[in-house]
Amino acid sequence: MSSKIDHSLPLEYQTEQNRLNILGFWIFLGAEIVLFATLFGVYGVLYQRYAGGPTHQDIIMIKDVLIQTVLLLTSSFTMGIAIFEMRRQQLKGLIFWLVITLLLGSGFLFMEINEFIHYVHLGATMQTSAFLSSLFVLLGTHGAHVTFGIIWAIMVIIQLVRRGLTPTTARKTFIIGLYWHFLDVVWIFIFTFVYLKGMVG
Amino acid sequence: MGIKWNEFFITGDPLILGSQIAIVLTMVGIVAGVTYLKKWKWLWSEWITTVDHKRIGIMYIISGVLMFFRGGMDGLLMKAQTSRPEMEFLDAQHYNEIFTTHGVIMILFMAMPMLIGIMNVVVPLQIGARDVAFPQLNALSFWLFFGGAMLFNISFVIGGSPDAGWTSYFPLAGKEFSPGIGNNYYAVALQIAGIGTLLSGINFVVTILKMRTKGMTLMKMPMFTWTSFIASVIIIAAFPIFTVALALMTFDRLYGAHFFTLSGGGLDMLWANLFWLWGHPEVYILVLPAFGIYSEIISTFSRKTLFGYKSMVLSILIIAFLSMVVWVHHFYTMGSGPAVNSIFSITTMAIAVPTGIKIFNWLFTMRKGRIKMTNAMLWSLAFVPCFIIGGVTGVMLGMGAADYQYHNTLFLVAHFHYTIIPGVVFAVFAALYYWWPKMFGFTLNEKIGRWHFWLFVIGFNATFMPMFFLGLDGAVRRSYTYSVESGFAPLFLVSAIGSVILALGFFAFCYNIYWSIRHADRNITGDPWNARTLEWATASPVQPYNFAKLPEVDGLDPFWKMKKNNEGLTIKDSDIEEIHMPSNSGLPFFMGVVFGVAGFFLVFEWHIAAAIAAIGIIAGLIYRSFDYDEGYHIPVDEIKETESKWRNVEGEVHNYVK
Amino acid sequence: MKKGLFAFLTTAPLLFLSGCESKLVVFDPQGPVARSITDLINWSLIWMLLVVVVVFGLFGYIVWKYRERKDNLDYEPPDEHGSTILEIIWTAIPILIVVALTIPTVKTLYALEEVPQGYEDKEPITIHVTSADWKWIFSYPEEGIETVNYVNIPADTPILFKLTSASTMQSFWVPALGGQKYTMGKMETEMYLIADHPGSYEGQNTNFNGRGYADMKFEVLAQTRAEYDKWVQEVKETAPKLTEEEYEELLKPTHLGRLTFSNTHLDWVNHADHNSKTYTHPELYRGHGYQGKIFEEEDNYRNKTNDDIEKHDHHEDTEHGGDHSGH
Amino acid sequence: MEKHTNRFPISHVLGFIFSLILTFGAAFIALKTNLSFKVIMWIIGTLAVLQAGIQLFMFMHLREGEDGKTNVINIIYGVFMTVVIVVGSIWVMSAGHATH
Ligand code: HEA
Ligand code: HEA
Ligand code: CUA
Ligand SMILES: [Cu+2]
Repeated sequence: MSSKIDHSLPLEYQTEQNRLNILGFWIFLGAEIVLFATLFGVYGVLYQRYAGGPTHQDIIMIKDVLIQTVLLLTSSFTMGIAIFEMRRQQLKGLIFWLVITLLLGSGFLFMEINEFIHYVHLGATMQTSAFLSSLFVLLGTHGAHVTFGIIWAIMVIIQLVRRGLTPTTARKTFIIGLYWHFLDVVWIFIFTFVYLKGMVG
Repeated sequence: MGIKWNEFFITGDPLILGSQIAIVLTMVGIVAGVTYLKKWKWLWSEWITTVDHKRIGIMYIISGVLMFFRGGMDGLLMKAQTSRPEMEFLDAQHYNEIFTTHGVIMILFMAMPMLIGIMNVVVPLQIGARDVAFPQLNALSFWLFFGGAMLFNISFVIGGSPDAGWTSYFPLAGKEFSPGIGNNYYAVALQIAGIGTLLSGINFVVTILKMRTKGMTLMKMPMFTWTSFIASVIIIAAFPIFTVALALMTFDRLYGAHFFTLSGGGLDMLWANLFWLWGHPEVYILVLPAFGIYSEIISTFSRKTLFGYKSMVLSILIIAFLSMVVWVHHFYTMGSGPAVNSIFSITTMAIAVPTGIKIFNWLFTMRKGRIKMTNAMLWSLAFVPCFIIGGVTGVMLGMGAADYQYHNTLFLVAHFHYTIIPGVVFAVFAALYYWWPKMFGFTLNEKIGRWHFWLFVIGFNATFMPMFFLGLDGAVRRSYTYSVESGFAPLFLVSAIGSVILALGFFAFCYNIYWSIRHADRNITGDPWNARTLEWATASPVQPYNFAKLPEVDGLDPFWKMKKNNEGLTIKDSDIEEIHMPSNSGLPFFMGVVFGVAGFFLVFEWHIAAAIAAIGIIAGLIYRSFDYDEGYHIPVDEIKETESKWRNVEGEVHNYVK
Repeated sequence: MKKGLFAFLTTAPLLFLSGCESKLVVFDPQGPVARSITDLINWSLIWMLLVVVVVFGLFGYIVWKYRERKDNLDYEPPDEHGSTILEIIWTAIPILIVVALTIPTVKTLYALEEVPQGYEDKEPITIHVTSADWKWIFSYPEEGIETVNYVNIPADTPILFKLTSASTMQSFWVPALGGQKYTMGKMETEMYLIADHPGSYEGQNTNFNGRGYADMKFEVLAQTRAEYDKWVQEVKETAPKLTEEEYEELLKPTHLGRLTFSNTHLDWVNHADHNSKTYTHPELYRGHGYQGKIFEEEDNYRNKTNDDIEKHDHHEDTEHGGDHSGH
Repeated sequence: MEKHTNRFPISHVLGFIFSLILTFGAAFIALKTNLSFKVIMWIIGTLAVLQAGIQLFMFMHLREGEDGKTNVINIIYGVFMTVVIVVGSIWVMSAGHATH
């Protein structure tokens, strides 16, 4: 609980509490990995149980998915740039790239919601079959994480504007950065094992 | 929403009416008592908003004891019902509700909080830290657990209890076969408590990794810290699975999804799979900290350092690894084929090896020692033979083909009471006798403790030993009755009598607490047992900042060495510096309440109300994000005063063990 | 006092095992399947008793010898950290014991999936077992008869039980004849049982499934071949026919006595079939307390005609590709 | 650890380019080739793992800071759990049941 500051480190690592929080967040991501692994496991068990309802090929819009993927990938990249700017002590650059990230993230979210609406119009709902239950919950959990990330990032931006770059705000920014990249990692696997596999199989 | 009040409150049953009245009276009594004593403010500022790990630990333990009453009462009711063949004390529905809540409450709301409570009190002290890594998060964990526990407990009187077993297998637990909301309580309340547990796990991993005092490398950590660490790691690896499983259960039950249902392509086996992917590691989450407790106590009262420290550490690592890959042994009979069953038989039996290493190391810690029979030590001694019976019957269950005959019989019930009660309940008792002075500044009475010990141990064996034989004779679990012709009656009666003795033992424990609060000697040092680890190097009860000056360590049993070499026991005024402390916060309590309320609405399937309540959760998170409270500092003078108070006591001080 | 307790703990199991005049059912197998499991259990008991005796002995000795007494209060225990040799010993021996247990376990596991040894050339009889709340339905497809809550089998003949469920997950167990296996809706598990001699054996559900669970029992009556054939013949001639409506009534959550029919429900539904209709009655399970919403299931038997079922078959191959084939 | 003064975020840009290549590569292999299902899944599965690695090392700086080692162990453990849960569940749920 000491508030000693070590100036040789990047801002977000300077205080003891910051280092604790960052490690804690990594551990939390470990738990998130297990959480998503379980959802993937459930999907892996149920993905052929269509119960007479629509199949992958009936509902997936692969073009839209590709666009979604590019949006999220790019947002992960711009988030990286934002943290890079933070390390250079560039508050303006940091905020600029954060906002870009959020825009891209919102674009992703918008398309995902559209995708869901499209599914429901095709008669593919969470209640239709085990396959669709597992699909909606896997995608939905990821989408909920993105939504949460967006709200959270807005909070961080407000604090950056109000307080500037301090060890505390830097830590918060750094952690949301980790979170955002993590969501991209999860998406890569959704893209591969849900969409691409669904189109092939 | 059109509430039907006659459905809302369970009515028409004297048993439930009785407990409803009891609950209302208790609540009125508590409120009246606190008001009369003008303790509201004290309660709020000293306990409800506290972020002090020791107080949070104590609150966990108190909740655990309360839940032990509830769970134990359930156990006694079941034993009463099966004491004679064709009893009509409880009907099937009641029996089902009672073993379900018994299992859930004992494991998740009794054993878990007891152990997490003890971890909270002890671990930061053992590693020479001022608190855990995230004190506010720690409070949040507690209040989430508490909110979940309360939500689960009201099910008995409001809305209906879950009744599908603590395992709540589908399709039985689905809406097709359990249309009442009882099982919603299971899904939602456990979810809330589970999130709290997960956060605790993260907190302890970071605490133990980063906040050890100078010189305490990983391989110099006390064994209880090690086992708490590994248990936390397992929590992080296993609880997210439970989170998902419960969420999917909620989707099935509340929104008509098809994960585990009979219709729509759902797969009931998947629930069993997910449940045990979490459920098996869960039993090792329980038993590992208990192993740590025994290690500390056996070493202290044998006056020897722990035998084979390195192999102890290695064996818990192996147990942790294996605990993740044995879950299928709970459903060998599901027909996954001989290949699957063979692999999981092997991994299951393999756990006997590291556990055996631990047992032998304990035995050899005692060898050549001077074994002091305190109550804490007696519990640790009784653990060894009782747990071995549980363990070897576990290995018998682990043999897939043989399990076809044991599965779902009372043999299995006997096995797990023989592992859980010696493995967890004995450990909790041992820990309470051992660390009680650390928490409260006085020891529990040893004489009354003897009554507690003998009654409980004898009662325990008498209750559960007959069940092995009942099981081998074909008596199944979860059956509320049996016929006269079955021939089960004599053994069931022995078992029922045993449970009464068990209850008397527990009663002796409660009396001991009462007696000791009133009469025990308050003039004790920080080190009543002549112990070995750092928590004894500071005052009893521990001052808020734990250590005026953080100790330095260069080996195992650091406090023992300090005493031997007579160094580091006193403190110079010049060493004392200001200490930074985190501020109290009401937010964790608020979050617990909001989660509880939102959960309640969700249980009753009032989705809009639940969504509105959930806004409170978001609000709490946002508030936290903008909270820049930096804590406060305890000034040097205050520390000096506190320190001299316990270091230079006037008059004689008493040690239990010299 | 403590010594007495430990003596009790160690000897009680032996006493119970040997002293009882009526043998515990698991130790009194009435067929080759149950016998192979009992052999395995006995084998494991030997080793477990060895472990128990050795460790209890060691424990008693150490605790007794090194307890604190009035006369050893000045004894300071040595500073001892461990012993590599000892630790290797108590790692190695349990490993060996575990290996000794593993080998017969695996062998038995594989053996239990096949027709028991020595009976390979005897034509097995297939009986479909359908568990429902709270009753057991036995269908003899070859004979075209069906019984409820009892099953007659010829002794000394392998019986292939094909297990499925019309409702919850249940477990089929005849302890005198063999181990148990789950019955699950829309899938099928299998089990061979053989009775050595004619006789009556109790069977029951062991997997909890609600209010009626405790009474979900059935009788297995093993008969001589001649008796059995006669019984089949009699049933065929005298028993009534089961209609679909009666059958639906039968599947509701009730306790029934014994019933006998001269046809089988397999004629219109096999619950083991992945695409079979669902037969659930949520409204009949309402108990006390606040009632939640229940969902209309599209594939419930009340909603669907047979054409709908046919539609399912389009997906037959996609649904059951890979290792999940043959549903 | 990165220096504070880096002018150009070279590792980020490279990482981004790589991940775009990997994504479109996987999409191309899955959608435009006629390889067998198994081969495709192996290839795109590998590409996904590679890409996750890129995110972890080039964007998230997994090994940075005093707890780099802990982070690596943490992630390896997460991967182990993933394998146990996903492969384990699928195996256990589909093996045996020979006749269901
Ligand atoms: C704290 C809790 C706890 C602990 C520690 C254990 C420990 C073990 N358990 Fe137990 N178990 C439960 C709690 C626990 N269990 C519960 C709650 C259930 C039932 C849940 C339900 O269905 O409701 C259960 C069910 C259960 C089953 C499922 C049975 C069934 O449903 O049919 C199995 C099967 O393999 C099993 C096996 C084991 C094994 C092999 C161990 C091993 O870890 C034991 C290892 C210890 C020893 C073996 C003794 C010491 C060792 C030596 C002295 C060395 C020499 C020994 C040998 C070589 C054998 N347990
Ligand atoms: C930590 C876990 C734990 C603990 C400690 C216990 C403790 C006890 N359990 Fe257990 N039990 C489980 C976990 C546990 N149980 C689980 C998981 C199940 C499976 C549930 C399921 O099937 O879903 C189970 C199932 C279970 C059954 C099987 C039901 C069945 O299948 O038919 C039975 C039956 O006897 C039973 C009995 C008991 C008893 C008598 C105790 C005793 O040890 C309790 C002792 C405590 C007390 C006695 C305290 C009470 C004291 C008072 C109320 C004070 C008043 C008393 C006086 C003044 C004298 N339990
Ligand atoms: Cu089991 Cu399909
Ligand atoms: Cu287990």
